[in-house]
Amino acid sequence: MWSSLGFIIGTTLMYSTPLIYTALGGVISENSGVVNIGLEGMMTIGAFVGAAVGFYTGNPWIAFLAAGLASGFLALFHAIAAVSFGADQVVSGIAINFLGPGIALFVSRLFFEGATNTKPIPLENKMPRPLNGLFPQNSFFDMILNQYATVFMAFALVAIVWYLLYKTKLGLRIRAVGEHPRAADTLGVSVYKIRYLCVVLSGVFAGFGGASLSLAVVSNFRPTLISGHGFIALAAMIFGKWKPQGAMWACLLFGVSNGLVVYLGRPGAPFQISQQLLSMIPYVLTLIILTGFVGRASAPAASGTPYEKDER
Amino acid sequence: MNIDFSSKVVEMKNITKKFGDFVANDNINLTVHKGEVHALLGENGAGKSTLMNILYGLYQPTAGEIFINGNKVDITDPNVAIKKGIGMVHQHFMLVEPFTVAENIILGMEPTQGIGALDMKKAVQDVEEISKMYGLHVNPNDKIYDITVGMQQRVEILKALYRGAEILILDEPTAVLTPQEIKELIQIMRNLTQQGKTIILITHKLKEIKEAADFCTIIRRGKHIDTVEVQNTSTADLASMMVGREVSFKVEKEEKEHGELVLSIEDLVVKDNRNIDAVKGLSLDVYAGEILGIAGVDGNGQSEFIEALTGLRRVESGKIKIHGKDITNNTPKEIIEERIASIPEDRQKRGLVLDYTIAENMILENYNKPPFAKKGILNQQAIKDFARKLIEKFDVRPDNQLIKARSLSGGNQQKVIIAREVTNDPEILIAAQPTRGLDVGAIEFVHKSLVEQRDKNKAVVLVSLELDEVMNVSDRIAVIYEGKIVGIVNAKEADENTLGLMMAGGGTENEG
Amino acid sequence: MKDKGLKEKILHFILNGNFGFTLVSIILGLAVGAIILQITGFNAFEAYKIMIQGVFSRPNYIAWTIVRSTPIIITGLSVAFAFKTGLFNIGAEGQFIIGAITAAAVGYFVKLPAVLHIPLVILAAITAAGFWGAIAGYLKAKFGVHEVISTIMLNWIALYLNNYIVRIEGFRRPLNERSYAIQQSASIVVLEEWKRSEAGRAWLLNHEFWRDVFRTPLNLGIVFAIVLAIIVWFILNKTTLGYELKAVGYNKHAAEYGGINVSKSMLVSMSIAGALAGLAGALHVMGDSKSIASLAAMEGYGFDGIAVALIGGNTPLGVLLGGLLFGGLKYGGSKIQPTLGAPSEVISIVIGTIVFFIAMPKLIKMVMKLTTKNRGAKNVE
Amino acid sequence: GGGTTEPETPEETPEATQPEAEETAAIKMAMVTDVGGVNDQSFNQSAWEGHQKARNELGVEVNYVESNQDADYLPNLEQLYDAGYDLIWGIGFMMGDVILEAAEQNPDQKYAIIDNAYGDTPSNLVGVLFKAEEASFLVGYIAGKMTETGKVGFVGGMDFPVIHGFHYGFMAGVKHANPDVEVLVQYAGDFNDAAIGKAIAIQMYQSGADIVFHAAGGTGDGVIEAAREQGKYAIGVDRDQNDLAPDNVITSAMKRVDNAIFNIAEELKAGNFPGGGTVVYGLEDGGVGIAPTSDKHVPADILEETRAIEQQIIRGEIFVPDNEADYNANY
Ligand SMILES: Nc1ncnc2c1ncn2[C@@H]1O[C@H](COP(=O)(O)OP(=O)(O)OP(=O)(O)O)[C@@H](O)[C@H]1O
Ligand SMILES: Nc1ncnc2c1ncn2[C@@H]1O[C@H](COP(=O)(O)OP(=O)(O)OP(=O)(O)O)[C@@H](O)[C@H]1O
Ligand SMILES: [Mg+2]
Ligand SMILES: [Mg+2]
Repeated sequence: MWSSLGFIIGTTLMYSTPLIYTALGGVISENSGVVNIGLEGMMTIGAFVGAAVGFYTGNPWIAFLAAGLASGFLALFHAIAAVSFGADQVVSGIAINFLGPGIALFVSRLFFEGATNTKPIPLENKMPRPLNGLFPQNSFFDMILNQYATVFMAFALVAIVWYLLYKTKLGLRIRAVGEHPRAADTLGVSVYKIRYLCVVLSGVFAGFGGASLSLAVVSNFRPTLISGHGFIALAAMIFGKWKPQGAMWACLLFGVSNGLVVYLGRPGAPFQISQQLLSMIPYVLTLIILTGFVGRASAPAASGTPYEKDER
Repeated sequence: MNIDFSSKVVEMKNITKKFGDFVANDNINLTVHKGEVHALLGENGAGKSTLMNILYGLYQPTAGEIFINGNKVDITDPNVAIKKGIGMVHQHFMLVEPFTVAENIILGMEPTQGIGALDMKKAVQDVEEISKMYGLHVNPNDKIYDITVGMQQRVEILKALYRGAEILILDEPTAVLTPQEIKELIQIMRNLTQQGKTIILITHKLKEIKEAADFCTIIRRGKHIDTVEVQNTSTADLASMMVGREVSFKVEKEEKEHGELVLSIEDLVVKDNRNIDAVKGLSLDVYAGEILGIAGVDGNGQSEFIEALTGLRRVESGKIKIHGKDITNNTPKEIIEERIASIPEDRQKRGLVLDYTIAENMILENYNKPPFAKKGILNQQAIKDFARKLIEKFDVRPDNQLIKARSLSGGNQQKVIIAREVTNDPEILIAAQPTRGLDVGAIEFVHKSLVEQRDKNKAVVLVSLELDEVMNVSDRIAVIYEGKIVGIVNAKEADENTLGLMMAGGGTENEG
Repeated sequence: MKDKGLKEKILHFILNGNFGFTLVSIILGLAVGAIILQITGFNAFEAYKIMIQGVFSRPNYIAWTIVRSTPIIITGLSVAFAFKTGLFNIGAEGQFIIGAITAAAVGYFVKLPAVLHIPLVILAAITAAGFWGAIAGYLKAKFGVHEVISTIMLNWIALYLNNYIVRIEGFRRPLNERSYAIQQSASIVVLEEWKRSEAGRAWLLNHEFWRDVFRTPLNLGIVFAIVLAIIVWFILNKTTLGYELKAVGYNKHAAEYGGINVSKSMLVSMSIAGALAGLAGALHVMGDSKSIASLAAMEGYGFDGIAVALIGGNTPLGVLLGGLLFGGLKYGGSKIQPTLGAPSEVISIVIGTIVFFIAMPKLIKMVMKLTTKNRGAKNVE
Repeated sequence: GGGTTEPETPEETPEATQPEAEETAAIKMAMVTDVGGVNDQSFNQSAWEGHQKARNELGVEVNYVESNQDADYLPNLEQLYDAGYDLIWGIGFMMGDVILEAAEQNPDQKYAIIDNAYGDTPSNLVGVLFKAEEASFLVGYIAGKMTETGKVGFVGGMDFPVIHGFHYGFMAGVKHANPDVEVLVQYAGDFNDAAIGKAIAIQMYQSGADIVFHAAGGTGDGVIEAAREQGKYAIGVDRDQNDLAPDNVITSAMKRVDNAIFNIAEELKAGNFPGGGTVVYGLEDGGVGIAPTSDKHVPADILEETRAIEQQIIRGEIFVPDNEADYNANY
């Protein structure tokens, strides 16, 4: 009983972590009024750079940061398009989704002898597990708490983003820019600066999300490592009503249903369900919960609309 | 008066502003002295907002110079304007709806502690302090979407004062206010000038200029016409300077007996967006051949009432009957079929599909009926012809049925809606705030259209926050207060004071 | 003088129309691809030559390009249709899968003459996929569920459903991860039986051009795609249905006020979008793959359709051309690897760049103004 | 990716030398990958290594085209046909249909396919099968002998017949080693979800398994990761996966696609293309086997026994099942 619970919680945490980072990226970008469909592409770059830098430097922290920077750099292009050139944000995001994987694989071939898979990082060079060895292996607490640093940091980041958005001057401005950019502008708040900052940050977070897969869940990158995670994170962000804590809960829901898939499909489970049907659980569950969702979610009012001063 | 003629706080010299080839401001001069209320008067699109946006740094002038307190300044963006002591309350409010009053006021100049943490406690204190100082009472913790438009305007003014504004620009501040609120606003302006502030007031309403302003600069088609001392100028003179011709203020209409009962509403209960009863047992009868005006302060259930009437909002209980036929909770389509037409209060949200052409908007309710469509296929020619006819008849400008409604001015957008609704030959016409934001010329047109319908023996319901309008146009006046009709009077017998009292909840319950 | 006026007119059209922006975006995208290839040590000129030859130099290459473009043209139409009506259909991927499953099943289990079988397969596929799309429409109309989330979820459900159905005994080919092939009567491959027959082979042996063409599974899909583009254009611009759907897309409040049933419109719109994407899947099965396989990952027909819709400016004609461009890039692009050893991922980068520039007409306008100004200055000198 | 050097390949052919000498009439051979791509660290990569070996040792001109979608297979095959190769390879059973079609259309072109067999094979086509179950049996035997907890695990990618060979071969091997050992089996339903692979493996380790074998592609990365984290053992698949976790991957059930391709290239060169039938590679001809790095972790005595068993299988003394029915009937 306890071990089942521990397993499900542990798996939930593992599964949710990359999604949480990425969804937070979505939260911060959309709160400033820029839709970010490009999370998937940004995550892919992050996952690749994390694994590649991790392999070459042997330092997970440098790798993690590099992943964030690389993704942030890709996001910069989204920002240039969406903020400076009044681009259709959905279109530019879709472009990022082609560019991200394209660039990642292309560069991978240059650095890994033509391969699109990176070489694995030794265990000791992966993200550390701060609580490793504190509890007996596979005891309840070990299953829950013996997680990679990325997991703890993800939850810390939820708190940080929440604090940033709702308790700081910058957060107030971000939300104002997302709701009513012209109002912010008339009060001397620079809409462009804030949006640039938020979009680039969203890339950084999505990069962390990707790297938390390639540096912690596994220890290498392959082209299929990010297969839809960015879109799931996007959905989680909407599901979480554009709020950091809401997005976190949505990601956890997704993680727990994946944990259930594994748990229900375990050998010796009391009933045997087809693996294909089991795999649908997370998606079906999300849909069902969404329908029972009281109060419709509403995006920041200016989300998706480019802001243009009357003259430029 | 508190005017200090020796100090020119604002001098705009030879300001020209072009948008592409279009000259919105053409060599305009404006001088404002300390402590005065200076009105800017002009038709829709005359260039008033543009001039003030230049002063506030939102636009850069194509040519011309600006002096503040005698010093030449280059106002590159609002930050500079704010530093120079200029504050602006925009025509369309610049408030972040989900934010609180205090958050809106401090935005951009937030009190903080430590590294960038908001000090909301101090913010609330500051807001309370200045609100007391200027007699502008607000509750700092209310969310913007929960407070009335009048309250929102106070927040806008407080925003400027919080930034230490000495010169306050108010762009059409009264367009959305109730008579009471307008009075309060004028009082506030007096207080402010007494404290040495200077106010530039943009408005179309001559009465207000007479009441509140010391000087008035008139702009027509981007050109400076004249600057006059208000005391020595009559309303009629102001009006003719503004439009360049004589205008009549009286609504011309003949005495007329109303016909049979058309619309009857019994004990209507309707909830608002927050699921609270907004209309609470409203009963009302409307007859053919009359204009029934509904007067009331904003937020007393008018919007919900109209939406329920037009099928856009669910009726919780009560009945709506047309010619005795129950149409409660019918779909909008069914209600349109019953020949109820309406001019919605928010023309851009409800009235028009802004990205459709004028022609496409003209058939919004009839797109699937002949001659516009047959068996599901649109007849473009018929649509075009129809639109062209209406454009001509209602003088929509520009007269091109293929341009998007988005690119029309507000007045012309309103004309498109009126043309469409009136042409449907309705039994009942519901007009909600039909003249909001329009200039006198356009208002004249709208009023004439309403009276025309009445004369064709239609029932017209006019909902307006402007008491003057209701009193001028209606045959009977019903006063709405807290979701109920609290009194009905004949327009001829109505006087502003009693109506104002009823609108504030002090009315008698007797039927007129 | 007259001549100049015409020239200016054409220039005006190119400079101000969407067409011009798209063209410039494509050129810029290809330029970025060239730069990347050149920097990483490949001959960009050679690479593009191979790509162009790989698409145009032989009749069967052209036929292949058409075959490969067909599904994404139609998913592109699906996405564009939804866009026009204010909905973002990320779900074309899943709807494609549902259409393919249905076509494979009805194509295999039902035995009818072709004249009945083909319409039946199509009808079944668009019904099923239309229903799949309608789920998202229903959830949005009834519960306010954002269609972006619901369609993402439905994509995955469709994928696993596909894998479930492929494995059903009697449908799955023994020892394989594919379903049985559809009956010949459900195939839309042009002259399929004839070209395999003795007579056909003999004839083709002497007609090199046609032999080349018929080596490909050239099928009627492209005809469907063109007809569908016309239908979509017609619905959107000429019918009351299109009027309703677009009105809801532009401004649902006004549409509601005008008596249009907004919920129904969303449902209808998503159903049509779903049916279109499903038809793409069905035609793909009937004309190319003939069966469905277990899917290890999303195949990308729906996602590519989004890019195609965007390249095509969400107009039916644009989508048609955009789909051919996209199909050509992918098909031609796959040839640079074997010949040059250049990574074919460069194609993703080119496509991404094109879409990226398409998102920014403002930038393109600036670039074009700059270049035309320079040219003008030169002319003066 | 695994290097192209293969020093300990069992069947170094003596006459494979001096590629320069044959330059005049170089044979050309190319392959179409399945959607995994040429560097999938699995059988596509192994296939390409076979090509490279043929180039280095036989002077064969080689090339490849990658597929991104199911629908790419046929045009890719055509592309190689147009370029004029002597032999075109399709890597993976998903290409079964299209390669047959191509072979029928182009009777003069030689084709070969990995992992697929036909009832009636055209004379210009050869199917190449691997007795993955034999290698799986061996690693199963090793697992059965080495487990200390009496529990081992198997993680499958998707529930496919091809994977069943690994699955039941492994189970049979385990039982052969020790009938009391329990085998936990779970399929991931996915070849790309490393997280789910990891979760499944963790669950197996938590419920007492100490060795887990996977046949799950990218999902298997997660299995090996779980072994690393938990300090348990994993068994790799297709190629020697010890490089992914040197301390934890004790052995791998290798499918020597490279050897098979090299062999067929040799025969082609010699003019003995085995068209019109199916060639099955098993332990006997080095087509499958256990990883050369097995001696790092597997005790010498167990490895010795494994070799003996290998011989028994080759001699047909041990029956190795590749599906559920055969397994149930024999174990
Ligand atoms: N951003 C803009 N770009 C181009 N033209 C504009 C823009 N804004 C307004 N216009 C043009 O200016 C005209 C007047 O617009 P505006 O919104 O100022 O109307 P208005 O004068 O306020 O009218 P009303 O009082 O009736 O609302 C319109 O015909 C419109 O074509
Ligand atoms: N951003 C803009 N781009 C192009 N034209 C503009 C723009 N803003 C205003 N105009 C033009 O300038 C004219 C003056 O507009 P402005 O908003 O100053 O009028 P206004 O006097 O404030 O009218 P109203 O009384 O309706 O508010 C408009 O008629 C419009 O044609
Ligand atoms: Mg206006
Ligand atoms: Mg104005």
